[in-house]
Parts: sequence; structure tokens; C-alpha cells
Amino acid sequence: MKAAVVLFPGTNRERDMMIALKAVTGQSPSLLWHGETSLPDLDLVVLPGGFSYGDYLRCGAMAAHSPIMREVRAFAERGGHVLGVCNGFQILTETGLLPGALLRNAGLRFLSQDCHLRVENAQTPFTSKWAKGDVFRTPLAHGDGNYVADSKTLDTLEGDGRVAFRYAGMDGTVDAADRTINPNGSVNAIAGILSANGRVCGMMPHPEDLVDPLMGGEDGKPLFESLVEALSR
Amino acid sequence: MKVRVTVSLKEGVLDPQGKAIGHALHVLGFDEVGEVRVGKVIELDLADEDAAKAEARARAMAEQLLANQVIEDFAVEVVK
Amino acid sequence: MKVRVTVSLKEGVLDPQGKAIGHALHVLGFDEVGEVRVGKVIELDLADEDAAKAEARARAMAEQLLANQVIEDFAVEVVK
Amino acid sequence: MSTKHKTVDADLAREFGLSAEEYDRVLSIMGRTPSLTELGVFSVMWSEHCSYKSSRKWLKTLPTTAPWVIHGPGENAGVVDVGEGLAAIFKMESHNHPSFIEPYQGAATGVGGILRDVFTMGARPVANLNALRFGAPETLRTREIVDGVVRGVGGYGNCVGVPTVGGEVNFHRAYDGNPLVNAMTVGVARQDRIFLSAAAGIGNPVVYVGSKTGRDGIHGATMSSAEFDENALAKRPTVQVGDPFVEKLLIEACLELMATDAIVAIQDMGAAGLTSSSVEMAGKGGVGIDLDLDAVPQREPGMTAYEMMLSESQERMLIVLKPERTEQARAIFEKWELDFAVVGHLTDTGHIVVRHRGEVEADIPLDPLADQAPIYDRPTAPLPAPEPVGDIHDPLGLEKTLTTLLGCPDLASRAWIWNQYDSTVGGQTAQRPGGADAAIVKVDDTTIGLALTTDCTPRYCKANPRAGGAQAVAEAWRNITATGATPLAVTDNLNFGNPEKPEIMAQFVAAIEGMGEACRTLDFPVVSGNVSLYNETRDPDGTTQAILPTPAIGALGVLKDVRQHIGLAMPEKGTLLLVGETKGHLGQSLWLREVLGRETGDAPEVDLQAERRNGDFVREQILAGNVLACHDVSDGGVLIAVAEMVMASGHGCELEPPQSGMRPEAFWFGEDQARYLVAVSGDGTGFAATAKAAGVPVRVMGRIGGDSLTLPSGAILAAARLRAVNEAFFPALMDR
Ligand SMILES: Nc1ncnc2c1ncn2[C@@H]1O[C@H](COP(=O)(O)OP(=O)(O)O)[C@@H](O)[C@H]1O
Ligand SMILES: [Mg+2]
Repeated sequence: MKAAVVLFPGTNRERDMMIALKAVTGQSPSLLWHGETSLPDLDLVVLPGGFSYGDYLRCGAMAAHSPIMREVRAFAERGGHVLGVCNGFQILTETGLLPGALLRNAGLRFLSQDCHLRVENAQTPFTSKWAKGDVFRTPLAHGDGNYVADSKTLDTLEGDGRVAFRYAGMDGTVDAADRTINPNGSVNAIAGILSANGRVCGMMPHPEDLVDPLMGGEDGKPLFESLVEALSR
Repeated sequence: MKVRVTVSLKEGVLDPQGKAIGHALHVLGFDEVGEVRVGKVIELDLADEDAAKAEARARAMAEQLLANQVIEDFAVEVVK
Repeated sequence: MKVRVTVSLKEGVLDPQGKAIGHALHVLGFDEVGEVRVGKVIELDLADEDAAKAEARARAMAEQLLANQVIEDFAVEVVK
Repeated sequence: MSTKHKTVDADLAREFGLSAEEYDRVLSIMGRTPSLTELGVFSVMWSEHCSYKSSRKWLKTLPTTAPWVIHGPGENAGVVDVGEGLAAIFKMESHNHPSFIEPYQGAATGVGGILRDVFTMGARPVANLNALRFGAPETLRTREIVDGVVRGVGGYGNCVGVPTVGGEVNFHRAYDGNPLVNAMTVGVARQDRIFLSAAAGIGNPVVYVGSKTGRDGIHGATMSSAEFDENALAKRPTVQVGDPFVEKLLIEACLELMATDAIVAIQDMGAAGLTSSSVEMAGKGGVGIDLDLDAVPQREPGMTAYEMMLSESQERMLIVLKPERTEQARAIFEKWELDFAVVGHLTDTGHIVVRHRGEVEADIPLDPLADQAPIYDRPTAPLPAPEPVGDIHDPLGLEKTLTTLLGCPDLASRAWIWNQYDSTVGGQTAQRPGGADAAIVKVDDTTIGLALTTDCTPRYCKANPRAGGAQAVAEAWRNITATGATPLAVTDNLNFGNPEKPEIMAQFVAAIEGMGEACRTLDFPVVSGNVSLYNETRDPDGTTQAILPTPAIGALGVLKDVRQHIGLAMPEKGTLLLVGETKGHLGQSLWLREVLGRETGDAPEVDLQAERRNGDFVREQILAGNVLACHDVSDGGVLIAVAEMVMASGHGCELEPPQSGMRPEAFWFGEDQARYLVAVSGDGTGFAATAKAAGVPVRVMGRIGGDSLTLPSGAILAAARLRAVNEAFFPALMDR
């Protein structure tokens, strides 16, 4: 699997992502500068977490206009696989590659804590190593992760199996109104979604920060293993 | 030319910040406060001399960058 | 009664956000953009019927909560 | 401040914070009346903040060397050898006064400033910590300050992408008008790529990089050297605003430049900005420096030389480059979209010469500016003896006392705070806040682990500054030890009141003596630090109130193999033992304060020999793999420490009765030092025998198991209930 991680000014979780990708592929992914105007031969583009452009104006808004995002869009339109985590998810919604938007957390505070995610669709290149309904632990760290979309979009997402992950209790219960379960107040407790072709995935939490017992566990690893399985050639 | 772009959440989009401010105002004893909505105001100094042109350009900026029309509305106003 | 409180950074206070937006607008080709300053606008629904009273109350709210007068100025305007 | 047309005289000098004698010295150095800009330079360089004039004599008494110390105090941060050719670079710094005036920006810029002190030496910052002290929690102002400071620390650290992994928080009314915000940064560099600040090479270009200069924070350094009064709020326009986004770019750009060999010397622009960075770099290198202010990137029109020299705009650095590398350096900063300007060059004149709009605005000989800086041996008064403890009785009973203490401001869970700090970014955090006595951060691409902590118990320091100073060092050492790491070195942040008051000066001197003694006995040298004096509030009636003496200690330890570290969470089964002697010292304990409402008695005794012996034993046992979990016993005493272990994992423990011949509350809540709780597998007899053989006191506390804490009375407190009590305080205070 040939993967690349995109670096915007203010990106700060690129190394975490590279560690996770290296852990499953054995080789370091390449780094792409936001100003680049072409992509090398790739199977996966990752937009990592951070504060691109300081999160000023709206998270991800300025990064969405970077030269490289034109290329990423074209790549996705050709059927390429794109993973956006945290700020990367925000950039994907600002670019329009994924629907909806991410608002300030409902509690209006930055949240850095563990959460649990329930796998809603295990038949995707991002989730195949899990079974539907599996629950796993993962850290989250964001101030703007409160997913919203209009009801039509929501119906489509829900109806087409495009909700990849939902915030859940340790036992798999989902209660969007309970902030101990759905910490940022996302609609339908949505933590991650997919594009219509299932090849673009955006999520707020950081599975890449839980891929080693020394980080406290390997609960995030199946995501990367799924990608390797789907994209190795 | 100074232009002011006001960006606010679309009606129907929940505004937790506005709600929190409303709550805090009640705690401070401002009982008359009903709904509170919070938006952004972006003041731009533009080199244009022409008000209509400046407004059109600011509108383009809002559409492309300053507002996210999935969740936000905007208004443009030439100040001077 | 609807009252609008506009809160903006005092002159001379660094506005990192405005700076970044100005830069992004240049990259998008809006070369005419000079200084950019970002503020907040807070729209309050007040139960008062009296415009002068509403304005005075909103001013008090701004002083106590809505503006951080260490670094921010504010303006109050009765909308309707 | 409108200074343009002010005449320079003794009155203006006083306004700038220079005493009459100090101003006389300025006149004799200059041989003429200084210009306004020159007076500004003298006033900031000779401020308490920059010159350490009241503290220098005593700071010199601290031990600063060890075989593993690469650079001690004197550089931007301390540097220690952590193995494999790598160095840890760290320092702590205060931003107390700015955080009272504008809590968010004060705290944020405090984090930004300490980050620059560390990456200016070539280190990538890998962790932040923060030591916070707030006033009485029930006041609205305290809540505003807590809210702003926590948001500010998080807002800055989260954005630059440096994990905030630890810290400490206390509340006490003595901080009502003067909170303390001490921020610490730890970075890692290759030992052969450490950058210093001494300028060299006559003719070499002096380069300014980062953000533009505005009129921010002018006279910040002199302000932080003065007491607070009602007028302080009127000084507000000097507030600096931080831009963590630019800081992040600055880190990346500087590290990219540092990977080349273009840099001769580099220093961040901290307090007193361009003045202190240029004066210190030239002064340390024994060269002169010419600055051309017209070349300085400016944010606002019409800035004067005085304003530019004293501006404390954030996110700026000064670099002396090899001349042939200027364009290479410029390209790097332009790539990162940062300002870059050649603003001067080094000279052989031994003077700093500042030019602006065709005029020489300042021309000062550097040697006397440094050598003749005032230094004071301030008088001390005898320290008052601690108040007697008074009568002891137990009004609540064990169970109620435990829940009362677990919910009190100084023991309540800090999760509300650390959940607002990104503690995992970077992917190297092996112990997050709450997981162990010290945070553990891996060094990327190695097996090395760094153990990091901050500690101080101000109420001990007030009662007995000498014991309090020693205790702060000892607790930091113990917190590192409890993870299995070897403590290496200390940074400090000495927060005190007005040193011109003999009783405050006496606190300061005694605390340093205590710290020094502890550092020597524990082989734990001080490699960097910061002094913050004049932390007092003037009440409207004219009286001043000093903060509790607060010598905050930040400390670093190392593990060769990070996998060997342990945390404090109670394991599923095994035996809980207490290492160290329990005498039941209740003076200045939280029990006394929270249950009987008294702040009386002496600080606990700090027996450094016992500390060392017990700690070395515990560490050996951890590294030998004989310990499942370990937690040091500090604030609140042994029962609180047990409860913290239970809450951390949800696994319980059934406690044995207390030591006979001792009041139960003294046993359970006494704050004797040099103690650890240790969880081992089996019944603990092997461990106890080894301890006894090593001359280390040890006692079985109870059997581990279940999901409750069982008191000797048979009362059962579910872990979940303990947590609920422990976690209630902050949300109840802050999210109302
Ligand atoms: N301001 C803070 N920021 C981050 N973590 C904090 C802060 N204050 C306390 N903590 C964390 O909370 C935990 C408990 O702190 P404390 O009670 O001071 O520990 P100890 O008494 O063992 O030194 C530690 O992990 C500490 O790092
Ligand atoms: Mg401690």
C-alpha cells in the first residue's frame, strides 16, 4: 500500500499518523506539502490532525483551498482512497468531499479524552478488520467535532450505510443526548462518515494514537490493517 | 473602502455558544434575554474605490472562504 | 426588541485570525485586501419594549460579559 | 504610554522602576543624560525580571552540576544527557502578572514563551506541564481566572501540537489577587546539535524572524517586577496576544534551519524583546551589536525606537547567521511564511548601537550594562515559628473524612482541566495525566522514556520555608522514582512576594537553602529556572498581601527502557504495601485544613537520607519487575493515596487496621514524607523481607481485589462512588 500524509501549515499529528501507517505497512508513508500541485502514484492519501492555519475562521476552511486539495479531490474523483482524521475530517467537509460540517463541541470546550466507537459498517476498506457492532476505544482531541448535517443528508448517510463510526458506551449503547457517550454533541452520535463510493472516510477521533501497548493499547490498529488488506497490490 | 461581512449560523442550526451566553446572562440577572445568536464579523480594508465593486468582491470572498454555506449565512455591507 | 452587540479587538491588539484570513484571501487572488479584523456579533432578543432601555441593558451585558474590555471594544445597536 | 516628549530625569527613571542610586549609576556609565530609548534599555535590563538583582546571590548557592548535566543555568534552558547521544532540554517560567490581567492571553503567551526558550536551543518540544495556583474557589474572579488560564494553556499548547502531560493546581485565598501560572516545556535534541546564544563573528548579520513587532507588552518586564495595586488593571493595554499558529511555523522553520550549519547563535525574544535578546547575545559573546530599526518588520505605523526596543510582541527570534548562509535561511523562513529581516550586524565596539530614521537612538557600552547591574543582598528577618497544631479530634469518622477530602479543592480530580489539554499529540505519551506520579513520554525512535512532574506544597513553605523547599524537591524526586525512572535534574520557578520586605526575603533564602540541600542529597541538580517576585496584592486599604511562598519544582527523570515504567492504577489482585515510616504528622495537613478548618503546625519533617534510601529501593524493585503499581504518598496522606490508586483502575483493596499506638486520623491522613504505596503480586512477604533486609520500613496495607475500597471498619466504598465524589468539584465549580 502506497500511502502519503499531507502536511498543511499547522498540521501537528502527521507523525502520529506516520507511526501508525509504518506499524502496519513496515514502511514510512511519504509526506506531501500543501503547496504541491501533483500527486505521486498512491493508494491512500491521509489528511492528518492538527490546527491547519491555526483553526482560524473555521477549522479546515483555509486548508481546503490549498493547491494540493485540488489534487486530492481529483484523486478521490478517480476513485482513490482518502482518510481524514480530526482536522483532516474538517478539511474534507470544507472541501465538499464529505457532506455536513463540524461545529464547536456542544460543551464549548476542547476535549481530550478517550471515547468508544461502535463500528456501524464493517464492509468498507477502513473497517473490514472489525465486525459490525464492534466497540473500540480511541482518544479524541478537538474543539470542533460536533457533526451536523441537514435532515436529507442524514437520511442518505444513514440509509446508505455511510455512517462508519458512532460514539458509544463501552457496551455499545448509543445515546446522542448523553455527553458521557457522545462527548461533542454530534447529531446521531456520528463520529465518522463515508463518501458515496465508500472510499473517502472522515472521522474525529484518533485511532492512530492507539496502535502500541506503550500508548495504552492497540485498539486503533484494525483501521490501518483494514486499509492494508484493501489496498495492497 | 471598508467592507463588513457578517457571518451567522443558519436558522435551524443549533448555536451552543449563543445558548451558553444566554444562560450566563440569566445568571447575571438579565432576565429579559430571550434567544441569543452569535456570529462573526469580518472587516476588510479593500483597495477598491467603487462601492458596488467592493461589495461584489466581498460577496465572492464570503462565498469562497468566509462563510461555509452548509451551515452559515452571510451579509455584506460597505461601511465607507 | 432585537439588539446587536458587536465586539472587536482594540486597535493595536494583534489579531492573529484576521492576519491569517487576509493571507488566505491573497492566495485566493483577492489582491485588493488590506487589513482584516475579525470580531463577534451577538444578537440578543430582549423582552424590553423600550429601545433606550434595551440599549442600556445590552451595554451593561457587554461590559459585564460579552466583551473582554482588556483587549476588546464593543458597540451596541438596536435592530428593531 | 506617551513617552515621546518626556524629559529623561530621575523622576522618569523612577517611573520606569529604577531607584535613585540605580539612575545615578546609569548617569555615570553613560557620562551624560541617557536618551529615552537608553533609559528604557537600562530599566528593563536592570529590572528584577531580567537582572535577578534580589535573587542572584542565593541562586548561586544551588547545586547545578552532575556528570549528566550538559548546560546548567545561564542558557535559555537546562540541558541534560538522556543517553544515545540525545539531550533533554527543559525549563519552567512564570506568567503570573499577565495571567491576572488577561487570563487567557496571559497563560497562552506563557506557554508560547517557554516553548521558545526550549526550541531556541535546537530541541523539538515534546511535552508541556503547568503549575497553577488560584485564589479561593468560591469567588467569581477565581472562576474567571481558572477558566481563562486553562483555556489559554490548552489553546496554545494544543494548537502548536505539543502534548500537555502534567502539572499541578492549588487553591488558596492568598492567590486571590495574584494567581500563579508557571509553564514548563521539555524538548529533545541531539547532543551535537545544541544551539547557544553567545554571538560571535564581527560583521555577521543579525536576523529577525517570526511575527511583526507591534506595541504589545511594553514594559512587561518591569511590570512583572512590581507589586499589584488597583492601578494594575489600568495597565491593561500592554497585554500581549499569542499566535500559536505562527509559533508552530516558527518551531518548524527554526528546526529546519538548525539542521543546516547556518546558525552562529540564536535566542528567543522574551521579556523586553529586542532589547534583552540583542544585549544578552552580544554581551555573552563579548562583541558589539548595531541594530537598524528601520529594517524591523512592523505591524503598526509610526512606532518609535523606544517602542520597538521594548515591545514584547510574541513569536519572534533573533539569530546571528553565517553571512554566506543568509539567503538559504531566508528561503526557509519564506517557505514557512514568516517574516525574515536582517536588522543589524555584530561589531567590535563593545556597544549596542540602535539607529532609527537616520538617528542614533541608543549607544550603550555592554560591559557595564551587564557588570554594573545592581545586585542586592537584601536583609532578612527571623522566620516566625510555626503556630502550634492545637488540639486534635476526629469529628467525622473515617468514611466521611475520606469522601470530604477526596472532594476538596486541592485533592479533587483534575480531569476537568487535563481533559482540555491535548495530552496524546505526537504519539509518544506513555502515561497521560492521572496515570502515574510522573507523566511518561517516549523519545521517538528510541526506547528512552522521560518522566516529568511538577511539585510544590505552598502551605508547607509558608509554615517552614526551609522544609517546604526541601519537600518540593523531594516530592518531585519521589514522583519520578515511583514510575521506575531515575531522577536527573530540576528546573524551578521561585514565586514569592516583595523581597524588599525582610520577612519575605527570609522565606526566599530559607526555601533556597532547603531546595539546595535536597538537590545535593538526592543528586538532583538545578539546571534552569525562573524567579518571580513581588507577587503581592495591594488592598484598597493600603495593606499588601503576599502569596504563599511557592518554589515550584519541575523535574525530569529518565528510563533507559520505557517499557519498564509502571503507573499508579491498582492492579486486579495482589498485596498493597506501604514503604517508609509513618509517624502521623498532621501539622499543615489537608486533613487539618479541610476537617478542622485550621492551617496550623509545622511542615512535615523531610529526612533526605530516608527519602533517598526508600526511593532507591523502590526504584530498584520496579526495575527488577517486582512491582505492579506504585504511588507516592503526599497531600492528604496514605488513605487518599490508596483511594487514588483504586479510582485510577476501578480495582479495590481491603485495608488492614491502622498502626497501633497512633490516632487513626494521624495514620490515615498524616503527611509524613518519603513514603510510597506499592502493589505487588502474591502476599507481599517476599517484598517485605527484601525491604527489611535493605533497612527500609515496610508494612502491609491490605489485600487487593474486588471493585471497592474496604475500610477496616468493614465499610465498603465502591470505586465508582469514590470517583463520583472526586470528580464532582471542578464541573460543579466551573460548569454552573
Ligand atoms: N494543571 C494541570 N495540567 C495537567 N495535568 C495536571 C494539572 N494539575 C494536575 N495534573 C495532573 O493530575 C494528576 C494529579 O496531580 P497531583 O495531585 O498534583 O499529583 P501528585 O500529588 O501525585 O503530584 C497528575 O497526573 C498531574 O500531572
Ligand atoms: Mg505532587
